[in-house]
Formats: sequence, C-alpha cells, structure tokens
Amino acid sequence: MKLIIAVIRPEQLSDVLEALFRAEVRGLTISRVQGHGGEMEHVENYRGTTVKMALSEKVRLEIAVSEPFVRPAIDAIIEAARTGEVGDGKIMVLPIESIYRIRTGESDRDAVTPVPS
Amino acid sequence: MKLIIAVIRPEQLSDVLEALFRAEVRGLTISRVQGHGGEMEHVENYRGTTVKMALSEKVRLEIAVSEPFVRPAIDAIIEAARTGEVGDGKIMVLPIESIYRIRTGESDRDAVTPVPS
Amino acid sequence: MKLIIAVIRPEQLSDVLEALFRAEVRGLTISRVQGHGGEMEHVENYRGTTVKMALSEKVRLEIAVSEPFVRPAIDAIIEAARTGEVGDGKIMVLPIESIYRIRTGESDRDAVTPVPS
Amino acid sequence: MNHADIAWVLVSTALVLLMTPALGFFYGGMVRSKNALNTLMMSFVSLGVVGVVWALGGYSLAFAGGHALVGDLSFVLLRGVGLEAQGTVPHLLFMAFQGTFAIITAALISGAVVERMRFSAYLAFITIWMLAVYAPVAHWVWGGGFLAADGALDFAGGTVVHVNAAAAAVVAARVVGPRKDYGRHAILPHNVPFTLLGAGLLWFGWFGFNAGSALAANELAVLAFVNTWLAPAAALVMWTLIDLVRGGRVTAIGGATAIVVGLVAITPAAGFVGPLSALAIGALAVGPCYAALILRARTTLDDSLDVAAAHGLGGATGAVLTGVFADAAWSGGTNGLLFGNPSQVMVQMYGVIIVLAYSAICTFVILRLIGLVVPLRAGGRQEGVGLDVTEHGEEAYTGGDGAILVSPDVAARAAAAVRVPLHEGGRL
Amino acid sequence: MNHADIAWVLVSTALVLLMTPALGFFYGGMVRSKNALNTLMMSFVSLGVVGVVWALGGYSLAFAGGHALVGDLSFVLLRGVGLEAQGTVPHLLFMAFQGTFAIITAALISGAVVERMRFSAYLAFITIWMLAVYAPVAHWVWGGGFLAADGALDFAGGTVVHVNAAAAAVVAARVVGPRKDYGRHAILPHNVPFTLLGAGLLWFGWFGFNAGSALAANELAVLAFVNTWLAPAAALVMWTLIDLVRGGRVTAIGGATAIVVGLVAITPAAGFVGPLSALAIGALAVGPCYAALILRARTTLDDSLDVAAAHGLGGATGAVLTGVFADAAWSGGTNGLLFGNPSQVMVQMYGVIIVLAYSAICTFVILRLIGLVVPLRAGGRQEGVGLDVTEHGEEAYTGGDGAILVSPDVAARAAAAVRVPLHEGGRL
Amino acid sequence: MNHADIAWVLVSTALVLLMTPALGFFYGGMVRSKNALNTLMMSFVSLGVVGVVWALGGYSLAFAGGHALVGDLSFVLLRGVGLEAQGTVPHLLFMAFQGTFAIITAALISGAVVERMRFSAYLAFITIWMLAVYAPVAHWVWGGGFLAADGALDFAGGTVVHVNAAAAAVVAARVVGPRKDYGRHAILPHNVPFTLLGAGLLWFGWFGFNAGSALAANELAVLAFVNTWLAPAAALVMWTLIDLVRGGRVTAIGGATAIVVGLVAITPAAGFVGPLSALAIGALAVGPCYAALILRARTTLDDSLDVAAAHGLGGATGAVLTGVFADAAWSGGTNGLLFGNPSQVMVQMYGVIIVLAYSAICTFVILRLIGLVVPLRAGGRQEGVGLDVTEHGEEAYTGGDGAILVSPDVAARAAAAVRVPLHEGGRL
Ligand SMILES: Nc1ncnc2c1ncn2[C@@H]1O[C@H](COP(=O)(O)OP(=O)(O)O)[C@@H](O)[C@H]1O
Ligand SMILES: Nc1ncnc2c1ncn2[C@@H]1O[C@H](COP(=O)(O)OP(=O)(O)O)[C@@H](O)[C@H]1O
Ligand SMILES: Nc1ncnc2c1ncn2[C@@H]1O[C@H](COP(=O)(O)OP(=O)(O)O)[C@@H](O)[C@H]1O
Repeated sequence: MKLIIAVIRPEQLSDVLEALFRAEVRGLTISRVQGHGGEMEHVENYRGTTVKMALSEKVRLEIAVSEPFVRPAIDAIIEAARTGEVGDGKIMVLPIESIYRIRTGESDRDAVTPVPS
Repeated sequence: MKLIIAVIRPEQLSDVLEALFRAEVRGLTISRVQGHGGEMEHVENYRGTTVKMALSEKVRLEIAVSEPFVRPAIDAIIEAARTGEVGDGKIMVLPIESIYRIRTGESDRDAVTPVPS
Repeated sequence: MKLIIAVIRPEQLSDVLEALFRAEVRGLTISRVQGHGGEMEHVENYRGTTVKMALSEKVRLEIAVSEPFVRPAIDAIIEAARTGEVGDGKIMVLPIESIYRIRTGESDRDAVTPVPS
Repeated sequence: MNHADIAWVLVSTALVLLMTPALGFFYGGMVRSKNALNTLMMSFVSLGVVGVVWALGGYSLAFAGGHALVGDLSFVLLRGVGLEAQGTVPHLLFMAFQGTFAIITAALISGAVVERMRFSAYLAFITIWMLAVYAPVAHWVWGGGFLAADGALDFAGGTVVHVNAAAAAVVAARVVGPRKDYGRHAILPHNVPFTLLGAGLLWFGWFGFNAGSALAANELAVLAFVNTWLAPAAALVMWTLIDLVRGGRVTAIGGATAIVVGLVAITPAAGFVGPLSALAIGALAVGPCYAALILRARTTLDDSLDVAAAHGLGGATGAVLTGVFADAAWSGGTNGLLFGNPSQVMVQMYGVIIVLAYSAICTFVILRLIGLVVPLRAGGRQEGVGLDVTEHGEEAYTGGDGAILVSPDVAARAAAAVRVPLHEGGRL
Repeated sequence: MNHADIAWVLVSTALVLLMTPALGFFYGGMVRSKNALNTLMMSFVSLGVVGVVWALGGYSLAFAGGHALVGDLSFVLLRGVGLEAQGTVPHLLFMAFQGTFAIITAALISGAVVERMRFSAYLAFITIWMLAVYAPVAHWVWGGGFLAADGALDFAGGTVVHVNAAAAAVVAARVVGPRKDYGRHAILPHNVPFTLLGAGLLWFGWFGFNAGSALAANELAVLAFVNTWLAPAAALVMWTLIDLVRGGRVTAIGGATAIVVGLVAITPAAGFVGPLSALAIGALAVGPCYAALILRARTTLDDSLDVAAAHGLGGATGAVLTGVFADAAWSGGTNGLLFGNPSQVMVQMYGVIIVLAYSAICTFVILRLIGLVVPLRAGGRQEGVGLDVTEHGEEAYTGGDGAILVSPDVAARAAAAVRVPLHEGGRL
Repeated sequence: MNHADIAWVLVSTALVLLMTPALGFFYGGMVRSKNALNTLMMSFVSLGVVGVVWALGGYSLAFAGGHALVGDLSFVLLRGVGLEAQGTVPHLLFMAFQGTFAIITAALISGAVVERMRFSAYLAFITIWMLAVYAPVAHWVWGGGFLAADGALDFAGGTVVHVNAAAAAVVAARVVGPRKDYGRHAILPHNVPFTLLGAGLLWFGWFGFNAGSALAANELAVLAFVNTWLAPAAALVMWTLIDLVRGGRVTAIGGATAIVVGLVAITPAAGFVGPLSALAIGALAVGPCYAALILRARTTLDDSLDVAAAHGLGGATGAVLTGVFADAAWSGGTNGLLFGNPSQVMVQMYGVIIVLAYSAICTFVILRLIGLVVPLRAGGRQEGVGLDVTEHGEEAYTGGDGAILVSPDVAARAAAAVRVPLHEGGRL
C-alpha cells in the first residue's frame, strides 16, 4: 500500500479526476492548498500597501492505492496535470503501514477495493 | 511513532473528537477536505448548466502518536465515525521518522507527550 | 528524500517562509488547518448557545526535501515559529519513496532541485 | 389626493418590501452554510407566493366589507381596487402597502423551521396560512373587525405581524420537530456579517413599516418614525449593557437581535407614544427577550432562529407596553395606564391572547393537513447533506472543485437519477 | 414646481443609482471568486465613467432638440440645464434621473464579457457606446425622436435599456469570444447569496426606475409602482412552479433570475397596463426566458451571465405584451390588442427590432475599432489566474497567507516588474 | 408645515441612518476576518449609544440656545422637542435627522483603531466624545455658534462630520498605538466585496445626508442631490485614470475609496456650488487623498482604515474648494474665490483649523482619561487571536468544526473560565 500525494493546478483538477477514474482509481481525497515553487510571484496593492504574493493556489490530492495501481495513477496524473509551464506541481509516494475502511473495519487491501455493486 | 491520517464525515467530527479525548489522544490537526469514493454523486443546476458533483465534504484528521496509542486511536475513530453507510471514510497509518515539538525543540516521544500541568 | 510536515501558528507564517527561503528551501505547500493540543480552549456564545472551541487556527506546511536539507529546514522552522508558549506546533519527518515533478516527469532528487534560471 | 402623501407611501411600500430580503439575510447568516440558500429562499419565495396570493384574494379577505371576523370577496382579483382615493392615497397603493406586510409575516415564520422543512411543504403552508390566518387577523385589527372595535391598539402590526407569526412559528417548530443535531451538536451561524446586514436593512425598511402606517407624510408619521429610531437604539444599549455585565463580551448576534427586538416592540406603539416612552419601550423589551433566548436554547423546542423569543415576546411586550405608555397628548387618541387609562393594558393583552390562540391552533391544523399529503420534513440524510443541495440543487458557495459538466442529453438522464436517495448503496 | 413630485423623483433617482451596485452583486455572485472584483468593478466603474460622460455630453445627445435621430449639442457641459421647472420638477433633476438609467444600461452589458475582457478595453467601450448607441436610442424613444413619433410605447425603458443592452451583450460575447473553460469545465457561481442580495436590491431600486418614470408622485406613479410589485411576484411563482415540475428543486439562482425577468418584462408596460395584466405579463415572460437560459448554455455563445436570455428576451417580451395589454382605462393613453388596438403589437415589435439592429451593428463596429488599438481580452494565463489579480492587482477574499509586505522603495520597482507576464520562465 | 418636505426629510433621515451599517461594511471588508465582527460592531453600536446620548442630551448641547460656544440644556431629555414646525418640518424630525449625523461621525473614528482597541474603552470614548466634541462643534456651525457667525460655509458637514472625525481618528490611532503586526506583516482586506457594498450603500445614503440637509424638497435639495451624484462620479473617473497611469491596474478598494472621497469632498459644498463645480471638486479632491493614502502607509501612524487620508483630507479639501467654487447664482447665497470673493477661502480654512485643533486636543484628553480607568487596547495575545473571539466571543464565519456544545449548567462555569487569559499555561 502506498500513499500518493499530488499537488496540481486547480484548473487541471477536472482533467486529473477524469484520468484517474479512467485508470480505475476510485478513491481519493482532495484539499485546497497554496504552494510556493518556481512560479513567478505577483504583486498586489491595497491602498498604500504593496504586497508580494509568494503563494499560488493549488489542489492537493491524496490517494491510497495498492501496489499495482501506483504506476498507473502516477502516469494518469502526470499526463493530465502537465501544462509544461513552471508550477505544474509534484507527486510524492509514501509508504503506508496499514489502512482501514471505517464503514466495515476491513483493513489493508480490502480497504481500498471497491465492493462490487 | 506513527502518523494516523483519517478521513471522516464532517457530521461525525464531534463524536470522533470526544472518542479520541477519551482514549487519551490529545494532539491532532484537522482540515476540511473533499473526498471521492463509493458515495453517490449528486447533480446540481445553475441556470442552464448541469453539473455532477463528484466530491463530498469530509474532514481529515492527522494524529501523530507513539506506538502504544496507535491501536486505541484507530479503534476510537472507527467506533465513533462509523455510520455503516458508504462514505464513512478511511484510516491510514504511516511511519514517522522523527517528530519535534516547536516550543521546546524536544523530539520524538517527548514531543507528543503532554507536559503535566 | 523526506517529507517534512510542520504545523505552526498562522501569525508566524511570514517569518517561517522567510527563514525557509533563507535556508534555500524553495518548494513547499501550505494549507489552513485547525489543531488541538495543549492550548486553552475558548468559549463562544451565540444567542442561547454556548460552545467550547476545542480547535485553534494553524497553518500546515508540507515540504519535500532531499537529505541534506532536512536538518536546515527543521532548524529554520523551529527558530522562526517558536514563541515559547503552548501551541507553537509540531514538525514531523516522514520517509518518501519517490517523488516526481509533473512538468517534466523527472523523478527523485531532480524533482526538487530548482532548474537554474 | 395628496402627492406628498403618495410619495411617502410609495417610498414606505418599497421599504417594507426590502425588509423581506433583509430578513432572509438576517436569518440566512445564522444557519449553517449548507442551508444558507434554503433559508434565504424561504424569505425570497414569500415575495412571490404571498404577493400573488394577496392580490388574488388575501387582500379581499382582510380588507373588504365590515364583518367582525373576516372580509368578504368583493376585492377578489383586485376588482374595485383602483386609483381612486382612500384617505389621501390611491386604493391600489394601500393594497400594495398592506401586501408587503403580509409577505414579511409569512417569511418570519420560516425562522422556526429552517434546515429541515421540505421546501414544497413550506410553499403550501404559507399559501394556506396567508388566507386562513393572516388575512382574518389583519381584518380583526385593521380591516374593521372586532379587535379594532374593542379598542385594541396596534399601530403597525405588533400583534398582527409579530405575535401572529411567532405563535405560528412555535407550533411549526413542534410539528415539524427539531433538527437532528439540535441539542447534540453545536449549530453555529455561518456568516454573522450577513445577519448584521439583515439587521441594518431591516431597521432601514422598518421606517416604512411604522412611519408608513400613518399613510400620510404628516406629524403622525414623524412621531412613528422617530420612535422607530429611538426604541431600537435603546434596546441596543440595554442589550450591550447586559452583555457587558454578564460576561464582558458584547456579541454581534446579540446586537443584531437587540435591534430587531427594539423594532418589534415599538411596532404596535409607534404612533401612540411619545419619544421618551419609545426609549423606555425599547429598553424594557430587552429583558424578557434576552431571558427567553437563553432559556429557549435549554428546551427541546427547536425554534431555530428564535422567532418566539424575538418576535413573539417582543411583540407581546410592545403591545402591552402600548397600553401602558399610550399618550393622547402625542397621538391625539387613546391614553394608556400611565396617563390614566389602566384598562387599556387589559385590552392589549386580550388582543395578544386572541391572536396567539387563533394563530397557534390554525397553524397546527394546517400543518397536519399538509402532512397528510406530503412529508413536512426532509429525510435525515438530506438534513445531513444540507437542504441547499437536496432541496434546491445548488450550493451557496462553490469552488467548482470536482464539478463535472454534464452534457445536455446526459443532463436529462442525470436529472432523473437525482431522485435516487443520496448515499444509497451501489458503486459508481 | 411641486415639492411632492420633487421629493419622489429625488428618491427615485437615488433608487435607480443603487441599482448599479445591486447589479454588481447580482452578477458578481455568479462568477468564480477569482473574478469577483472584476465583475463588481465593471458595474461600479460605470457609476463614474457613464455618469461623467452623461453630464458632459450624453444627456445633450439624448434629450436636446427635436430631431428624429439624435439630440443636438445645446446641453453639452450642462449648459442651460438648471433649476427651472421641466414638468413639475427641476430640469437638473430630470437630467440626473435619466443619467442613472444610462449608467445601469452600460453595466448590464458587462454580464456578457465578464471573466475575460480587459478592463481598459471595457472602459473605452462603455464610453463610446454611451455616446454612439445609448444616447441616440434614448432620443428616439424619450427625447422626441422617431420611435416616439411612431407611437411605440416604452414606459421606463424595456427597449431603450434592456433590449438595447442585450443586443450589445450578444455581439460583445461573440466578438470577445468565449471564456477558455466555457463548455469544457463547470463554471459555478461562487456566492449565490450575493446574487440574491443583488436581486433584492434591484427590485427595491426598480420601484424608482419604473414608478419614478412618471416623474411625479401621482396616480400614474402608483400604477407603475404596483405593477412593478406584482409582475416579479408572478414571475417568481411561475419560475418556482416550472422548477418544481421539472425536477422538484426550486433553485435560488432561478428565483433571483425570475425576479429580474419579471422586472424587465414590466418595465415597458408599467404605466400602461392594469395590475392584473401586470401579473399576466410577469408570468408570461418566464416561459421564453426559462427556455432561452437552458438552450443558450448548449450553444457556443458565452453570454456568460445571460444578458440576452434575461434582459433581451424579457425586454422584448415585455415590449410586445405592452402592445397586447395596454389599457387606456388605466393609463388614459393608448389601448393594446386586448382592448381593441391590434396594430400596437406591430408598432412595439418594430421598435424592438430597430433598436436591436442598431445596437448590435454599432456594438460590433465599436468593439472592432477598439480591438485595433488594444486587445479586447486578457491572455489565457491571465484568465487562468483570474482577472482580479491580473487586471486589478487584488483578490476579493484574502487570508493574507504568504503575503510579504514590500517596503515602499521596493514597491516602486515591483510595480514595474508586474507587467512581466505571470508564470513566464525563470526562477526566483 | 409641508407634507412634501416632511416626506423628503423622513426619507433622508432613514437614508443617513443606513449609512452607519454601510460604513460598517465599508470598514469591515478591509480588516482581517478575525476582526470582522469587531469592526462591524464599532459602527453598529454607535447606532445605539450615540442615538440614545443624542436624544438625552447631545441634541440640546448642539442646538439649544444661541450661545457662541455650546448649546444650553433646554432640550435635555427632549423637553420642548415636539411636533410643532421648525421651518417646514416638525422639530422632532429635525432632531432625529441631526442625530443620524452624530451617529455616523462617531462611527467614522473607529476606522483608526480597529483590530486592537478594547470594545468597552471604545464605548466609553464615543459616549464622551459625542457630548464633549461633536455637540459643541455642531453648535458652532449649525446651531448658531461662532463659526456660522463668521460666515464659514459647511452645507452638510464636511467640517463638522469629516474633519472633526478625522482629527479624532489621528489622535486615537497615536494614543492607542499601532497594531502589533503593522508595518511588519501584510494586513490585507478579508472581503473586498463587502467594502464595495458599503461604498454603494454609502453613496445611496449620502443623498439623504447632503440633499436632506436642505430640509425641504426644493430646488436647493435638487442642487445638493445632483452635486452628490456628480462629484463621486468625477472622483471615481479620476482615481481610475491615476490607477491606470501608475500601474495599469484599477483597484476595487481604490474605486470604493474614490467614491467616498468624492462624497466627502462635496459634502460641505453640495448646496453652494453648481454641477460643473461639483465635477471639478470631485476630481480635484482625488489628488491629495490618493497621495496621502500612499504616504501614510509608509509612516508609523497606523490610521488603519485611513480616516485621515479619506475623510480628513477629503473634508478639508472640500471645505476649501467650497470657498473657491461657491456660486451665488446657484445657491442664492455666498460667492467664492472664482466668483469674486477670495476671502471666503480663508474663512473656510479658518473653520477647518479650529475644528481640527479642538477635536484633536479633546480626543487626546478623553482617551488619556479613559486610559486611566480601563486599558485602551487589547493585549498582544488577544490581538493575535483576533478581537472577534476575545472581545465579542464570536467568530464571523464558523464551520462549526470542533465546537463542543456546552450544557447549560456547564455554560455558567465556562463563562467564568473565559476570563482566564487565552493560551496561558496549564494543560487541559
Ligand atoms: N519541495 C516541495 N515540497 C512540497 N511542495 C512542493 C515542493 N516543490 C514544489 N511544491 C509544490 O508544487 C508547486 C509547483 O512547484 P514548482 O517547483 O513551482 O513547479 P515545477 O515543478 O513546475 O518546477 C508549488 O506551488 C508547491 O505547491
Ligand atoms: N483510496 C483512497 N485514498 C484516499 N482517500 C480515500 C480513498 N478511498 C476513499 N477515500 C476517502 O474516504 C471517503 C469515503 O470513502 P468510500 O470509499 O466512499 O467509503 P467506504 O469506505 O464507506 O466505502 C472518500 O470520500 C474519500 O475522501
Ligand atoms: N499528536 C499530534 N498530532 C498532530 N498534530 C498535533 C499533535 N499534537 C499537537 N499537534 C498540533 O500542534 C498544535 C500545537 O500543539 P500543542 O501540543 O498545543 O503545543 P506544544 O507543542 O506547544 O505543547 C496543535 O494545535 C495541533 O495542530
């Protein structure tokens, strides 16, 4: 089991979700974050105050997958999230020791396998 | 030291917090996230535009605990967050290499042990 | 490669960012979270309803760094985020198995090394 | 016909109309964000439904003919309601001015049932309630009915509007039942500035409500106007002092509530009392309302936005205090207790009790009848998800995350699918 | 000179002025938060630009002299526009009242080009459009021009304001082009309560728009006022019913839209028809507008906030229905189809078509000319980031995270640097 | 007594009252969200406190008797303030109209001390300031005091309201001291749409402020009204042009500020100058205010919401320009510099300086005295957490996360516990 954390541009989210669903990755959690990387900073003015905005809006995805899905998920994200310009984001893969489905208490592989409907 | 990441329903948050406090788990960080899993999608309409909402509101908890608290914390969460319906969420356990308390600079076990008041 | 997760006070964010930039740490992702720890709870009143607020506003930083930067980053954060009062926050270090830069598909160390401009 | 009076009543009608959106924001700020649109719409839709019902028949039941209990049908479909003078303004304008009162009265009730009542049941309820409760009660007091004959004073609707709505609210809260989280989880206001915005606009509009009720730009209007300025000011000061004494913290929700309480309390008295009495009425009304707010939250009565505590008790206190402070030296009319006419207090109480009882009983019957046809409240899951999504198919604040555009033909099928209960079984 | 009429027209002018901020919120709630300020500012800036242009020259082109096509220059720089009576109110007040109409007409157009048009191009556009399109069209109908002579009825601007703006909007949406996400990603309203707030304030202000157009506090004003109350109420009820029938869910955006559609539709008719006809007009206008909203979203025409569907179709329907329902028994003027004068419908259509064609053609030419000088739309990256940051250098809602204070001297350099395209190459 | 004038002054009073909530939103949008309620409440509470103080004694000190320096006590507790005519409207109405001016003047000062001043100290301050500063100054100019006798022109309160409040604001900002983050961290507006909403409603209300000051629905009111329309329009255009020239980006906060600056500047001049002069005054006032805003931010003076730059400089510029542009041909009164009376400019400056000095000195003394009794500012930790939680016990926007319902009996104990300083030692 691995935890894939991806930080992407908000405007690519729809595409990424679609790509992941196509790759049979069905469970994920997202949040709105702000990132700093190589992106150009921008300047804003509020009356006499000038500020440099060091952070850009990003979306963070957190996806727990079993081994066979790691590569397909990463490929799907890179494919769909890439624009080729600085600021496209990063993907990290972390080890998971165990995982539980709250509804059933099942753990590990079973926890991320969709129940057949 | 382990990092427990739990994604739960927002309406269960109060119960989960209470259960954790009862299990002597006193430090945690939460954030509002949106999740996709087996939940039914719903449809919204804005004038002529129809959209399918693929994400549901969830709350994400992040809890660093030392080994003896891992099991009690997981049990507390599963107990309090379960409604038995699809969408109850997941719990992941990740390894932590080290942890620091910013206030004191203490590290590892000491960092998550409350100072006696 | 390590993932540093730090939870700090919002009012220290500017200082922490500055300290990190000075430590040559250039890539990071932040989000607004709420934390519970040793902080005093506070009470709010809304008409007849009295509530105890168990959570305080915090900012969470997520920083992927290669080994040589782990220590400097942690030191920078501890230095800049410390006020010495309860509630300063925690820093966790997690192992990363692999990391990718979405723009280029590069992985691991290359993914977090800024391209020379 | 007097152009100046027309100008003032035109303005007043517009001001009272604005009070219903204002109420929507006052209420809407106090609910959770997942029910913000539902709460706002409960007010806004009254602008449509009650407005139309009023023109088609409500006005006639309230103001046509001289029967003691209810109006006749002679003004149905606005027959005979034209531009000829009634007093110094056209009859048509009088009808519209009164219509805006009907609209906000219905909307007031919604505060007791937000976050759980089905929208369609609410629509049915306000339609029937308007004809069966509001119109007769307005007739009793203003349309030449028996309460007017008995000498009950109600300048701008403390009883007709506020007590009436509050009685309905309490019954509705009971019949519909409490929110499932009520008393178990904290339910906090999602946007207090909206509540303050609503309070500010309500005060602004209330000048039309009270001073417009003089139906002329004369000294009476001035008296009512100034009282409508002073009473909420006094209420706000009193509330602030109580907050300071109790905990040192002056709450914004409290301030907004104080303004409304002061406005409600002065409503029946506005044209009958002098300005110092207005200050007194505003200040005196705070005590019972403040206490009621705190006590209500400890009961099982989920009158969610405290219609009873703010409008009911405020209106009743104001009505009784009208009987205390009424001063013929200012109004040229009736005196109250302080000016040698103690019996007026009894008349006022009598009026309040009659309206309260009638409204409560009818509301109970109407809701039970509607409940036979359509469930009054949304299901538990719907309530969990929030009524904005389940009843209105929208969210108040969207980031657009995870929203997938549905192509037109797909949309049709999707719209059908929507009626499948949320979260119910099956995988995608 | 009549003080009562002055009082009413003063109030009406203030009310119409308020409609433009209200429109800003109606529109601003429907865009994404990254373009909220841009959308609001498109309305607010019209208060400045069009106000000044109107006083300097627009008023003269619209109302000076008696030519058929356009006014002369005799009132330029407000020469000869003083406090002497025109009708029963001072000339200067009439000029201001008309000015507030010009302001909102320009702002209406912005709904078709939000989230992508460059702000400077927009400023140039509304300045020229005001002089070249609005002023002549106002002259045709109200300034003694040929449409008035032909007998076209337009009480408060259904054609001059709404059809005119909508024609410009459609052309502008085409010339500027759709948003890059249009039709690909879901673009959702970021703050529906703001849209409802806008709708509520628009209704409030519209009483000044329609009933103020009587230019006196007389029976005509009352008629227009009550119709302005009833038509949107009927529209709201009708919309609610359609929503219920179609999917069981009554949308808030739909409710806000219904109010505006009802208001737009009654605008040309307000002083010409009776109150029952107002109910009918409000209800009838909903059908075409509702359908148009749904169909438009399936086309490639990114009339982003549906100026054409709500204002264009609403205004045209209202104009035609004025020809149907006009009733001399109420207005003392012209009869329509239902009262024995079928030809009025044709005259009304003729007016609509002329204005539509003129506005569309001129808008096309003006935008193309501006496009020669300055790009009409922001670049793709700017659009991605949002126009609030790129065009206005601000964000609507900031948490302050990651904002680094720039010391004054640094600020100067930074301001220069800002023009470097965002995200373009290079590391920090 | 004239019903038309009554109607207009009734409306104007309501409009001016609305300006204080509007100011709350104008200010409230510009602070951080953790202080949003505190800032809003500083305006709202003035509606209560100053309203009551005005009725009880302030009005008398300002308008009773004919002394040069201050009024007498003959109107205390509204004795002798009844419905008899004063001019063409009832005395009571005049009292209320003036009261709404007092309310907003006090609220204006809050812009200099938001996000740090203790609420209870603020309450004490505005109460005393009202009686000791506002009432006398109003007396000097409008109540028959020495400035009126000297011929200083101040139509609707450029000096009495704006210069007066701004002088107090600067002193208050100094005495209370800067926010702890001021100059170190970026402090950004949390909700710019609220600021625009405030600006829109302020403009709307200001028609009552300026044109209502004619106290009749006559030509003078029309002149003041139209000038109140044109000056902010010109200011908005000028500000937009400066923004475009400086950086190409037209800011929304700037637009909102421009509207207020134009309104402030025309306030003293509204009934004395012609419409073209109003355009000029609006445009000319922008220069100094724009520059002052930029320079102020580089100083250590944390006049947080720039009361001095917008209201002080705007008011002073307007007062002086009144001396330049006053035109007897329009007002029937005094001429200014441009019309052959250069000395008027000096009289205007004299008035500004006297008021400025008096207000500044008294404010200093009052604040120091209050500071002896209760600390003027919240502690550093309170400021970090935000005054909404610490001073008001509420949050503006809550999601309800982590809120644990306290049962009634527990609540009592909890309320006591709250006074323990936040974050102070000890574990749960
Ligand atoms: N070392 C890092 N740790 C965590 N997040 C990072 C890191 N580097 C970049 N990010 C995230 O990725 C986003 C884009 O990164 P950036 O380096 O600008 O782009 P690119 O990968 O195209 O060079 C940043 O805004 C930030 O959110
Ligand atoms: N593989 C996953 N990775 C990360 N988060 C997940 C994953 N699967 C589910 N989640 C989170 O858990 C929530 C509920 O999951 P779901 O699979 O619908 O429920 P259940 O566990 O009851 O079948 C989702 O909304 C999502 O936030
Ligand atoms: N065990 C934990 N797991 C995750 N987050 C924690 C944990 N303990 C504390 N935190 C985070 O750190 C913040 C401060 O922690 P706290 O224990 O109060 O401070 P201190 O480290 O100064 O004793 C909390 O608000 C919470 O967000």
